[in-house]
Formats: sequence, C-alpha cells, structure tokens
Amino acid sequence: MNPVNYLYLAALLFTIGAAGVLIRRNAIVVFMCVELMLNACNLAFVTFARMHGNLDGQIIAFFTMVVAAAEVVIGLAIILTIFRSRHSASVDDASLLKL
Amino acid sequence: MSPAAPGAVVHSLWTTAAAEAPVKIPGPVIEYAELAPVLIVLGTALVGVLVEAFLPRRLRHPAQALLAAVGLAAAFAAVVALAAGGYANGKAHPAAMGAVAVDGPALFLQGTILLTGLVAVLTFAERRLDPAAHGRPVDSFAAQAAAVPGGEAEQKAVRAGLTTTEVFPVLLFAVGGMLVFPAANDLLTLFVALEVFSLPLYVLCALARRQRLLSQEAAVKYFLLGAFSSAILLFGVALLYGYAGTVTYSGIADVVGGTPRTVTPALAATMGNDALLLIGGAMVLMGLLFKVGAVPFHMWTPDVYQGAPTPVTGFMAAATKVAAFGALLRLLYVVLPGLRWDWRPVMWGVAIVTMLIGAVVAVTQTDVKRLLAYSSIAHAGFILAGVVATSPAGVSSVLFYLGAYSFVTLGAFAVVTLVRDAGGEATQLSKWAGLGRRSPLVAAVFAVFLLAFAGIPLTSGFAGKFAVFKAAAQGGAAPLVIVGVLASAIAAFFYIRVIVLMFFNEPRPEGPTVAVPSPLTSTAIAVGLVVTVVLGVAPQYFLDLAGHAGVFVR
Amino acid sequence: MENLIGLLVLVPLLGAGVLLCGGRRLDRAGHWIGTLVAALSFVIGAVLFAGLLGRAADDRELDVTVFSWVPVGGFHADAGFQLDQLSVTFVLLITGVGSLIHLYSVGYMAHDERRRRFFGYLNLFLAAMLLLVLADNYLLLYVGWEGVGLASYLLIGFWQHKPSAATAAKKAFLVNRVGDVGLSIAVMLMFTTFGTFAFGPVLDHADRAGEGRLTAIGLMLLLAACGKSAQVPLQSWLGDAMEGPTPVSALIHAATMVTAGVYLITRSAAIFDAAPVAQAAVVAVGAVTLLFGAIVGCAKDDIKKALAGSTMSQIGYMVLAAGLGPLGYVFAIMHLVTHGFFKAGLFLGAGSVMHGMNDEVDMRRYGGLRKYMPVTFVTFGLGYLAIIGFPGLSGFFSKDKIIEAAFAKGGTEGWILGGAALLGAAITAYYMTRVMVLTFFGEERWRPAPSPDEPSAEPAAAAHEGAMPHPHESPKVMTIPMIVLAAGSVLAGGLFSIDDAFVRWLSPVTGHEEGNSPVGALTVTAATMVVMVLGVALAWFQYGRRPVPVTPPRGSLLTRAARRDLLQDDINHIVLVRGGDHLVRGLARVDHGLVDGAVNGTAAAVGGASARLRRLQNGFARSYAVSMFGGTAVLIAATLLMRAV
Amino acid sequence: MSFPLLTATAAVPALGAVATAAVPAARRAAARWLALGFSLATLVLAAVQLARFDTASKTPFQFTESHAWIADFGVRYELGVDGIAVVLIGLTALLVPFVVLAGWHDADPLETSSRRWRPTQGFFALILLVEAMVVIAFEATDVFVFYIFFEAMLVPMYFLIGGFGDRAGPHTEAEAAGRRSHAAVKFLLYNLVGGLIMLAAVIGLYAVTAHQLGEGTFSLTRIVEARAAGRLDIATTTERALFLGFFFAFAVKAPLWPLHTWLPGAMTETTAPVAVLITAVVDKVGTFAMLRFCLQLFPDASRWATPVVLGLALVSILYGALLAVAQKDIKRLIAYASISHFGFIVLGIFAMTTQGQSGATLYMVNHGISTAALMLVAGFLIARRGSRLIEDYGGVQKVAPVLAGTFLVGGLATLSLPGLAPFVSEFLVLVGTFSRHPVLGAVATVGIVLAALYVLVLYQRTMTGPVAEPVRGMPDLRARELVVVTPLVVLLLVLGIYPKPVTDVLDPAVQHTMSQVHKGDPAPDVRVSDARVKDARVNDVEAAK
Repeated sequence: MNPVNYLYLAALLFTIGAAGVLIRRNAIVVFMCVELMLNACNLAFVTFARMHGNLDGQIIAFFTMVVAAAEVVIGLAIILTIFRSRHSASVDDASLLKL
Repeated sequence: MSPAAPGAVVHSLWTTAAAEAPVKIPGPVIEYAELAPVLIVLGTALVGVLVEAFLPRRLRHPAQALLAAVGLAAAFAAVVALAAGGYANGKAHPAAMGAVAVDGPALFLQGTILLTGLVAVLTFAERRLDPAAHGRPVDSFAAQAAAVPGGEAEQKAVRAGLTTTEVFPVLLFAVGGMLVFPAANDLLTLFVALEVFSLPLYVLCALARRQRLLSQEAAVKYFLLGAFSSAILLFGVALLYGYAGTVTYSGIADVVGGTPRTVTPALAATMGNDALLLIGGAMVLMGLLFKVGAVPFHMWTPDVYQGAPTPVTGFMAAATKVAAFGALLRLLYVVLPGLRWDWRPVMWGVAIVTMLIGAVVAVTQTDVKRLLAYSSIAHAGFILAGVVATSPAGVSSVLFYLGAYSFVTLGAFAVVTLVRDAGGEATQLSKWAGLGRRSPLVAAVFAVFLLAFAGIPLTSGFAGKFAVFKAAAQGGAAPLVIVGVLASAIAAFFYIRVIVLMFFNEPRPEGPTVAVPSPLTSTAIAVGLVVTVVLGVAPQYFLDLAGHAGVFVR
Repeated sequence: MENLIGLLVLVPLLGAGVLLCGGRRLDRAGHWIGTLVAALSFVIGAVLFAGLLGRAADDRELDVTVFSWVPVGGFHADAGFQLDQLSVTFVLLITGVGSLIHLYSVGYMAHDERRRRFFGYLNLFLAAMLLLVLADNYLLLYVGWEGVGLASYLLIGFWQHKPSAATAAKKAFLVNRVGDVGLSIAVMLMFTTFGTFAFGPVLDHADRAGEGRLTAIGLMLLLAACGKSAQVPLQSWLGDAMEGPTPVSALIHAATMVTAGVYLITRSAAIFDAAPVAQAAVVAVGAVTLLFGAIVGCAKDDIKKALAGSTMSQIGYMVLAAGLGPLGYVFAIMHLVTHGFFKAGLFLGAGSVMHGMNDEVDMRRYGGLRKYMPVTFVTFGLGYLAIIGFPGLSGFFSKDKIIEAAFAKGGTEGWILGGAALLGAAITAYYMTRVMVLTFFGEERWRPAPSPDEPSAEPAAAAHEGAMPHPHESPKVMTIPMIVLAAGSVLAGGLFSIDDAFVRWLSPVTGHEEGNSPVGALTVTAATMVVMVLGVALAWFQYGRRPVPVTPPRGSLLTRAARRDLLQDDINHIVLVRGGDHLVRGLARVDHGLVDGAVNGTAAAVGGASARLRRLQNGFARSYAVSMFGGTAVLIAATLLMRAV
Repeated sequence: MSFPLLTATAAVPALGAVATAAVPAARRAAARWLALGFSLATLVLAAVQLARFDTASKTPFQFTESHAWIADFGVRYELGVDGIAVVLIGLTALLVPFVVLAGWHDADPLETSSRRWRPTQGFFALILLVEAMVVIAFEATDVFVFYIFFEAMLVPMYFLIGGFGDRAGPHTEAEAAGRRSHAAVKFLLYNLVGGLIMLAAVIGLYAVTAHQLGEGTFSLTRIVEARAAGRLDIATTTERALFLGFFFAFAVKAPLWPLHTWLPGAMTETTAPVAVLITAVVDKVGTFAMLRFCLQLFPDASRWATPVVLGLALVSILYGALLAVAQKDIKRLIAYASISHFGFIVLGIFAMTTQGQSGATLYMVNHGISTAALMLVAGFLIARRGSRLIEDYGGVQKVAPVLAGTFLVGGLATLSLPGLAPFVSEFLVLVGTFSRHPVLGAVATVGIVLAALYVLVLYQRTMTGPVAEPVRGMPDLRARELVVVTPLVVLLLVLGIYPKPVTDVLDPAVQHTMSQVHKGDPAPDVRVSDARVKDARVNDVEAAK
C-alpha cells in the first residue's frame, strides 16, 4: 500500500483533532482531541520514517508518546482541579478572564 | 514515488539484521561538562523533589528556596565558565550527538534565563507581603492546590500552615527546559524541551493563593492552548522530517540548501516537495510564535498573565520570552536561512500586527497585569523586527533586547506584588491612583520600569529598542522601523497613563497600601532597577557580550 | 563738539532713568530735575547751533560714530549721529519748546501725585525725539521713531485710571505701529538695494537704484510718515490722543513728535526726488489731510480736539510742501518751526483755560473768558493770528510760501494743489475764529462739571467736583512759557524771512529751487488774505453774533460726519475691529477644533480601535484556539503565496 | 588632559538635582537654597565658557571632549560648543537661577498632603535636572548623544508640568490637577511622537553612514567632513526623508504651526517659572537643533524644504499673534505670543542669510529673557490674585506700580520695541528674510502690529482703568521678586543697546553654518562706495563661493 495514504490519514486525524479542539466544550474532550492530534503526528512520523528508510521517525514517535503521557498527567490534574471548584468541565464556563 | 522502493529498503534492513551478527549500537557521546548548566538545574530539581519528600515541613521552605537559588547560581557559574572557556565562539559545537548546541547565543540566553530564574526564586520565596495566617507566614502560592477554593479542605490547610513548597523544584524543571530550548539543535529536542518547560508552567499558573478561580482558569486556558500549539508544532516537525528525512537542524538546512550529505531516492522525491517544507516550517514557526506571544497567537497572554500568581507571571513573561525567541532565532537562522525569502515577508507581517495590536489594545486596559501582558505582546513585535533583520547584528540586538527586557519585566511584576489591599494584590489600575503621593519611592521605581518599557533614553529599553531598530534598518526593513516607532508612540501613551495615575491623581481614601517587602523582593526589584539603568547608560559591555554571542553553530 | 551730540541724547535719557527709577525720594524735586534736564539739553543744542553757525555753509555736517551697534555679516548698524542744519533746527525746536513745556507742566501738574513720573516720561520723550533727528542711519532713526511712540503712549495714557485714556494710548501706539511697518520695510528695502541704510551712502547713491525700487522705498517712508504725523489714512489716533495731559498735547501732539513724518520725508529728499510717483503720493496725502483736518477741526466742540484737527491740517500743509520736492522742503520745515511755536502756544493756552475751568474741555461751556484770564487771552490770540496767517505774524510767512510753492508746481496739478491749500487757509481761519470766539467772547455759558459718574480727569478736579468753575488766570510758571511762545509765534516768521535766512540756512541739506508760479506771488498773498477774511467773517457771524447753544445742534450731514472724524473711526471699527474680531474668534475655533482636534481625533481613533479590538479577547479559550488555528492557516497560506509569487 | 569644562557645566546641575532630591522632607528651605546654589555654580561655569570662548578660532567647535561610549551604535560621548551653543548655554544658566528664585514658594506642600510627599525637593531637583539635560543637549556634537538628552529631558519636564501648577484658581484643586495632567500628557505625547519619528531618522542616519563609511557614526564633525570630502553621498530621497524626521521633532519642540497645540496648555497649567523653563529654555533646543543638525547634516534637503518651512513659520507668526489677541487667560496669551515668536526664529533660520540666522540665534536669547520677564511678572500677579483670567484684573498699576512697570517693560520687549533687546533680533530676522524673500519678509512684518495689539490689550485690561475690587490692596513686588525681575529688565536694555558682545560670539558660528548650506547672502543692487560696507560685502560674496 502506498505510504502516502497513511499521510492522508494522519492529516485527516490531525484535522479532526483540531476541529474537535475548536468545537467541543468539555475540557476533557478538548484535551483528548489534542491527544488525537499528537497521535496523528505519530502516524505521520512513522510513515515518513518508512518512506525515508530511517528510524528517526519511529524513535520520535516513542518520545511523543512519553510527552503525551506527561501532558495527560498535568492536564488531567489541572482540569480536575477546576472541575472540583466549578463543578463543570466546560471550557466556556471558564471565561472570567477576558477583555 | 515508486511504491516498491521503500519496502525494498526496509526489507534489506531486516535481512541485514537477520543475516549478520547484531550491530553494536555505539554508545552515545555526551559532553557532560558542556551540558553542565542543564544537568545542574535538573539535578537540583530532583534533589528538590527528595527534599519535598523527606524534610520536615517547617524546614522545607527555606531549604527549597536556598537549594533552588544555589542550583541556579551554580548553573550560572557553569555557563560563565563555559563562555570563558571559549565555548561561546571558538570552541562552539553541537554537543550530545548533535542534539544540543553549545554556542554563543545558547550560552548568552542560558545565562539570561538562569539570572531571571534566580531573581524569580527571590520573588517566589517572599513571605512578608501578606499578613501571616494563623501565625505562619504565607507566600503567593496556594496552601494546598488540590483543595477546592473556599472549601473546608482549604481552610484546614491554611490553618495547618501548609505551603506549596513544590514550586521551587517545579520552577527548576521549567528553567531546565528553557535552558535546552534555545540550544536545541534538532526538532525532537526542541519539542521535548518545549514540553519540559511548558508543563511546569501550566502547574505554576494554577497555584495562586488568592483568586484561585482565576488562577485555575488561567492554567486551563494556558494548558489547552499550549497543548494545541505544541500539537501543531509537532505536526510541523513531522512534515519537516518528511521533507528532509532528518530532524537535525544542520541536516534540514543542508537539504533546504540543496546539498544533503547523501541523497536517497526517497529523499530526492520529498526534497522536491516544497509544500512539505513550507507548511511544516510554518507550523513549527507557529508553535514558537505562540510561546513568544506574537499576534495572532497571543490571546492566551493577557488571560494567563492576569490569572497566574504574580511572581510566576514575572518569571514567565521574562524567561519564556527569552527561551522562545532563542529557539526562534536558531530555527530561522540555522534551519531556514535558505528560505529567507519565504519567511521574511511573513515575519514582517507578524511583526507589524504584533507591534500595532499589542500597543493599541493596551491603551484601554484597566488591570495592571493585563496592561503589562499587552505591553509584552508589543515588545514581542519589536523583538521580531530585530529577528527579521537576518544579520549577526540582528541576532545580537535581539539577545541584548531580551536581556534588557527580562529584567525590566521581573522588576515591574515584583513591584506589582507590593501594591496590596484587603483582597490581596490591587491590580485594578484605578486603585493605583495617587500611589506616588503615598509611596513616592515605589511609584518612582515603577515609573522607571514603565519609562524603560516605553523606550525613553537612558533606560535599557531605549538601548534595546535602538539596537533592534538599527539592525532592522540596516537589514533593509525601514518600514518596520517606521511602524515600530509609531507603535512605540502608542505604547508610550498607556505607560504614561499609569504614571499620570500614580503621580498626578489624588489618592483614594480606600486605596491600596504598599507592603514593606522582605529583602528578597527588595533585592529582586533592586536588581531589575540596576540592570535597567546600567544597560541604559552604559550598554557597551553588554552589547559587546551579545555581539560576540551573535553566531550560531551548525 | 562731537561729544556734545552724544550728550544731547544722553542727558534727557539719564534724566528719565533717574526720575523713573528714583522712587518716592525724588517726588518733591522730580519736576525741577526734569525741567533742568530739558533746559540743559537746550543749552547744549544752542552751543551746537552756534558751532555750526561758525562753520562755512557747506561744511555744516558733523558725523559721529559712537559704537558699532549691530554688526552681523554684511549688516552694519552703527550708533552714530549726524548733526547738520536740518537736525540742529529740530534740536532747537525740540529742546526749546520742550523746556518751556516742562516749565509749564510744573504748574499744570502741580496737584498730580505722579508728577515725578510725568517728568520722567517727558524726558524720555526728549531723548527719543533727539535720537530721531540726530541719528545718522535709518535704523537708529527707527529706534527714536518708536521711542517717541512709546513716550507718546505713556503720556497719552498717563491718567491710566481713565479707560478712555488707556484706550486712546493703545490706539495711538497701534496706528503708529502700522506706520512703523512701512518704516521697517523701507529700511529692509534700502538694505537689499544699497547694502546699507546709513543716510550718507543711501542718499548719495539714491539715483543709481532703479526707480521702481525707489518708489517702493518712498511709499513705505510715506506710510511711516502718515502714521507718525497723523496723515490720512492713519490720522485717527491724534484726536483721541488729546486724552493726555495738555502739556503733552502741546509738546508731542502739536509741536514736535507729529512733525517727525515731515522730517523723515525731508531727510529722504534724495529718494523722493528720484521717485516721482512716491512724491505725487506725498502731495496727495498732504492735500487730502490738510482739508480733512480742517473740516474735522470745524466740527469739534472739544477745544483740544479742534486744535488737534488743526494740527493735522497744518501738518498736511507741511507734507504737501515736502511732496513738492526742492520747491517746498525748506518751507515745509519753516512752517514746521513756526507751527511749533504757535500751536504749542495755543495748546498751552487751552490748557490754561481748562486749568481755570475745572478741566472742562467743551467750548460750548466756555465763553467770555477774556476778562478772567487776560494773559491767556492775549497769548492765545497772538497764536490765533499767527495760525490764520495774519500779515506779519509767523504763520503768514510760512503758509504763504507753501501756497505759492503749490501753485508753482505747475500744470493742472499746481492749480489743484494751490486751490486746496487756499481752501485750507479759509477753513483754518474759520475754525480758529470759532475756537477763539467760543472761548473768549460771547456770554458765559459755564456749567458745573464734570458729572459725578464720569471718572474725573485729575485728582485735583475731584475736590471741586460739581462746583461751578471760577475761572482764574494761571500761575506764572504757566504763563511765562505761554508768553515766550506767543513771542515766537509773532516773530519767528519774520526773522526767518529776513534776507531769506531760513532758505539759505537749510538749502545745503535739502536743496532748494524757486518755482515759476503761474500766478504772481503778490496775487497769491492777496488771495490768501481774501479767503482768510472770508473764513474769519463767516465764523464771526455764525458764533459771535448769535447765541451759542450749550448742547450742540444736530447739524448737517457733513457736520455730523466731521464730528465723528469723517466716519474714519466707524470704518475702522467695522473693517478692522469687528472684522478682526471675527477673524480672531474664527481662528480660535479652528485652533481648538481643527488643529488640536486632529490630534485629539487621532488619540480618540486609537482609543476606539483599542476598545473594539479588545472585545475580541472574549475570554473563551475556544475562540482563542480559532484565532491560533486561523493564524496558522494564514501563515501557511502566506508562505505558500510568497513562493508562488 | 584638560579640565572637562563642558561635562562639568552639565554635571553640576545634575549633581545639584541629586543633592536637592536627597534633602529630607522637613528641611524644605535647604532644598531651595541648595538648588539656587547649584544653579549659580552652573552660571559661573557657563560664564567661564563664554569668557574663554575664542571668537577668532577657526575650529568649528571648542572645548571639545570625546570619549568612547557605545561603540556598537557608533556613539561617542562627543561634546563641543560653537558660538551659538555657548550663548544658549549662557542663557540657560542665566535663567535657571531666576526660575528657581521665582518658584521659591511654588512647590510648598499642601497642609493635607502626607509627610513623605516632598514636592519642594522634587520641584527644584527636576528643574536642575532639566537644566543639566538642556545644557548637554546644547553641547553634544554627536547626534545620538543629543538625541538621548533631547528625549530624556521630556521626563523631568513632564513631572514639572503635571505636578506643579498655580495654587489657587477658578477651579478646585482636583479639577486643576486633572487639567494639569492632561496638559502634561499632551506635552509628553506630542514630543515623544516627534522624538520617536526622529529616532527612525537617527537610525536611518546610522544605516547610511554605516553603509557608506564602513562603520556607523553619529559624529557631526565626521559626517560633515565626510560629506565635504565626497566620501558620504546621501541619496536625495534618503536625505529628504532623514531631514523630515529630524525636522518634525524639532518643529514639535519649537513649536511650529500646526504642531503647537501642546504649548498653550502646558504653559498655562503649570507654574510660571516652569512655563519659562519650557518656552525660554527647553523649546530653544528645538530651534537650536534645526540650525545645528538639520542644516548641517542635510544641507541639500534643508534648501529643498525651505519654501514649506518658511510658509509654516509665517503662518506661525500670524496665527500665534492672532490667537494671542483672542485669549482671555494671561498665561495662554503669552504662550500664543511665544508661538508667534518661534515663527520668527524659524523664519530667520531658514531664510538662509547671515542676518536671518544671526537674528534667529539672537532671537532665541532675547526671547528667552523677554518671555522670562513677562511670564514671571505675570506669575507674581497671578499668585497675588489667584486667577489667570484677564477680566479679573484692572487698575493694577495704581496699587502696584513697580509690578505694572516691569510687566510693561516685559510686554514692550515682547512687542520688540526698539531699544530693547528683541528688536535687534527681530529686525535682523526680518531683514534677513526680506533680502531673500521680499514678500515673506513684508508679510511677516505685519506680525509686529499684531504683537503690539496683544501686548497693549493685555496691559490695558489688567493694569489700567479703574482699580478692580479684588486687586485693591494688592502688594507691590517684594524684594525676592525684584531680585528676579530687575536683572532681566536690565539685560533687556543692555542687549538692546549694545548686542555686539553677543553677536560677535554668534557671528563666526553662523558664517560656518551658512557655508555648510552653501548659501551666501544676496548682494545688493547698488554697490555703495562706503569702504566698510564694501569690504563686508566682498567677504560675503567670497564666502558664498
């Protein structure tokens, strides 16, 4: 199968993720969409790695996973805190800071 | 592209591996001495975590503060030693298998970041501004971040005198990431460093003692938008990797320049696809512009600056900008110089809208922290004007500007922490009316910082602005200079407005008072003031320093 | 002798300085110091005059450069003096009449608490006037020119508590400033034309410059002369200037300062001789003013204003004469000197009358005063005879010559000018007789005056406010100067005419030629006599034979116009004052609305843009993300576009 | 190394500012005396400069100092004075002691203000700081050094305008403070915008010199030399753009129509001594810089811009005078009068004749003294009555004759009465303009009528007429006030009668500037055989070649 198709898929996933970030209200979902974007990146990395025939891309993918995991830890912690104080995970509710 | 070709390569790879004895992967060569600043900071941070775990609570605060200060000072000493050892120019080279550059700009920026970090530690450790709660001194950070604001758990924590001493190791981790960020010599390191310094900052933002809802909101916004931007950056990295087949700066630069070391058929195919390069480059650029707070990626800045605890804001405003501009410079000057004609016009546009929008929107701000946030956006625009100069003079001017700007910023935010009323810091501008009559000294110091922001001669702000605009003009960006000058004029308006408020308006009876700080914050403000004046009156030594540090290693 | 010239200016200047800065200590002796200073200058002037007389006729010019005043590049203005027949004539007139009037003022101002300052101003005037006539270049002359203007301003407005006095002073200064514009432009023109503005070089080389340039210079000098000498169209200030104390009117606004314009024109003879157009303008101004002043003089009931109209008219004669070129220069100066005597005498007489009549100035409230103030009556009467040109008195000699010279101009121009001058003589006789009759003859029409709501002119007058006047003769200190001046009015003309002494004395400076009059000299004299008698008779019938109403009748259109200075002030008011007011207010609005508005508007625009842009920061993280995403898209598109272009 | 006279002249007031500011709150009186002492010391140094200045010297600048400063920006700490600068420094040093004396009680703290608020110390320290910066701006021969102090002096000026005003007035203290701060902000923004636009031009100048000379420089002498030697050849459009950048800043400072609207507000709302500081000292830096920098750095562009600049100057003259007539506020009237006078100065500078430029420089001095006299007396008057409105006065001369008399002298100087100093300069400007642009010169002459109008109207309404009720019992000038006014009046007289000592110092510098612009004076139509005149002419024609 032509690896370019994986790139298309990666781009599609990335776009879906980005659209999710822009559209969804729930902070958790928004965050998951970011994760989706990261995974789209991973897919692109491994595809390119295969196209170029070197391992850099695959290794980067591992790094990305670790970073994503770290991000989850921090992100969930922050979202949880704000959920506990506001009883809502909607990003639109958190709009005291403006103008 | 032939569909079979990559498969064949992979196959041969597999077969080679199967047929021959396992290849010995050579152990990585790590120049520990040259990475010492980073290692010291991160090591100290780890020690800090252990301290948090094992030291009794009452000792933790002084111990952590001392530890962080010592660690940062040691790291700074290491930077100085490296620079003295010639790593800034003669011996500059990429270290750690090409992942991290040790060169002039990197050392200069690391030194700046470490100093800002050191000053930030001073403001972090300040415990005299708020009245003691239940007999225990309190600092700017939440007693227990996990407790619900206003809830029973929080009250208990306050009664118990808990403090979030973790901020010191977290700060150190952020500093560690920032040290690597401008030195990152491949895109992977860039991404990892970005995350390493961003994640601690997200956490720090959420830790304010007062107005915790705002603080948490700031953290959420910062986190979500930051994650979003790093995802876009990462995709850009992926595209660049796809284009060049490598993520090292020098490798990509070679491919962009049309002289890769080896040309595989796959590389030959992707090399021809400039769209990958341009889109990828733009997305990486976006990630960095987000961090420097350039328009239209700036919108997090005012919200986060306002919501975060003020010491954190000061640190963030100063150090993040330094690190991010360092990385931006390296990316544009090392990776994409071959694309100069593509990115320069775009960066012109970004610089212009950043200067203008930052200055214009600041005019109607009513909160001093937000005002400084928009001011920082305008200043990002000014620095971008130096970035697009594409000359060694441009690099050194940006380095100088960053050094000058970060100390003004730290000083200004440190002053903000002093002006307080019953609800904590009084950041509403209207409450600052007549401050100059009640506390002439504090108001005068803040006025000096504002004048430096406005770029009035004999302050560091003027020297920096002059350097940047001079480089831009010499680089043929005269229109940018004109716009910059106009934006400066608009910017001057709102700085002056604050001065008017402080000195020429009658104080309100219920107005805020100026808390008498401990020597910690006083030192921080004094350092800011001294640097501001010295860099304004006798900038030559520092210009030399920045000038010698103006060449990137590849 | 050279040193004396400088001293001549310095002495009154020092006198002024001492009197003005001396403070109250000098209050008791100030007036005598001032008078002494004036007398001292007269003595110096006399010594200089004697010195000049002792020289040959063509060697009577002394030049002294005291110091280099403004040396800048090619521009050299020196503080230097030039003493010749012309200037020494003026010196004697100024210091002589000046000394007498100082003396008179000692009595006239006896009750004024600010008398010391009055004498300081008078001394300042003497210094400036002497500087004016002694300067050896036009720029220094300009200093004197404005200096006398300042002194005139200070003295007209001496009773500053009267708003009318302050206004009159301001008006005098302003109108004079308009004339000064002419003088400064003339000096500038001289500088660009000759590279200098010293009398010597400019006048010696005047013929080498283009006629157009000289005409311009001449017209500008004429403008200056019009301002200072109250000639049409800048005459309007002189009537108002009578607000000043009467000695001031006598010295400054009759005898000396107002004749400075004649001096200027005569001094610049070389320029006017080479610029016929300018000369024609001078003649025209002179002719118009002599009639204008005479007509105004007929209608005024205020004795000083009537005399002011007369002054204007008489100076018109002089300007007319000066405009005739070498035909008339000498006679212009001669009439100037005789006029200095009789007009000063008339004013002092008027002052004496006012002194005795509680400062009443309205002639309709005089009458029959000859019995009460015989000395005043006699001296005033001699002055009156002199001015109307009664044979044998000084006015007869000088005015007659001018009328002759006007006819001698030749052609239609000569007839017109001669006719105007004759007509002027008739009107002069008329209005002077009117003054004489109203004041000294007829029934006593005295009224208690001035009314209490009007601010009193002098503090002294306030004491017997509302009381009936008790006319009395003035003290000796006042009558002696009047007598001396009356003697001058009687004798001067005759002395000057013996053997054409004055013509021979002055002609080396101004040049002189006898004209060929189409009518004989005797015919002119006879005609003058006839019109004079007609004028006197008319006035006698109108005022001497009939009772004079105290409230003036409405009068004919011309009378009403003449009372208002022939509507000059009304035109000024409508055109300059009201028009200027509109202009100034309009400009103020422009400044506030447009010029400043543009700046404030820019600031408001920035503020508005800021408020609008600020709303984009709506607090929703998702819209921030949209901005970032959109930004990225733009970034990418722009990058690709750059490649495509 | 010789004694750094120029640095010392600037350093003394700067030190004085520090010393004054350091005086404790309770010792107000000491601050005043300290400030007076330092300003007098500066005067002594300025006098030494004038005394040791060699008018016969051929070098353009004397007492030069040159030290490395910011090599990266091509900046050297270069000082030097020519005749114009040394005279203007003298003026500055002369006026500041009077400003200090006149403002003796202007900054006494209110009863209600907090103990830590030390307005008196601040007031005098700021005045001295302004003096130091003005002095060094006059001395700088490095464009950058000049620029730095040109801009930096805005800050102390700003606090002076915004912080101190007439004590009483028709408004409450809060209203007055609001108006003051508005005026101060306007002052600062106007000048800052001008300065920033100049900054762009300064940077442009650096770029040009760096490109053509190999290394950027701001040294006036080096740039002028390089231009003369042909090593520096600024393209026409570039030169014009740079000229405009510089000129804009100076035109704001001067101020020239239509950039003048900050001046009336600033001068009106602040105290009279500070108003004097603005118009007599600080604004002179603008006109001085036109002469020194615009003309010498960009001679071709200066000639190119001459028609427009002359037009603006003419408009300023008439416009300022007409608006002065319309004013109801004494200080505002004087401010508009100053705008008119600045029009004359600019007119003289750009007439490009020796007379015009000498007249303009002399005008700067004379205007400084005459405005100081008029404004300070007006300040004394306003302080007595507590109102700035003309209509609130009347008959002052009756109750306070000395005050009225000095006010009149100041006014007469303002209307350029011959015999007083401003006449000489105004006439030189007019004659200089006239000899090259007759129509302009003639129209500008109308300004002298308008000047008489506004001065005399002001005098008449305030000083003459019946004594207004609130004026009754007004005290005459006190000893301190006499000490301020008398020397100014004497100077006006002396310089009017014998200006030669000043013109002798100015003349060589003006000749030098003229030669930089490659302009000679127009020759007269008729050669007059007067030997002295002829010699001077020939010299000029040679200079023109």
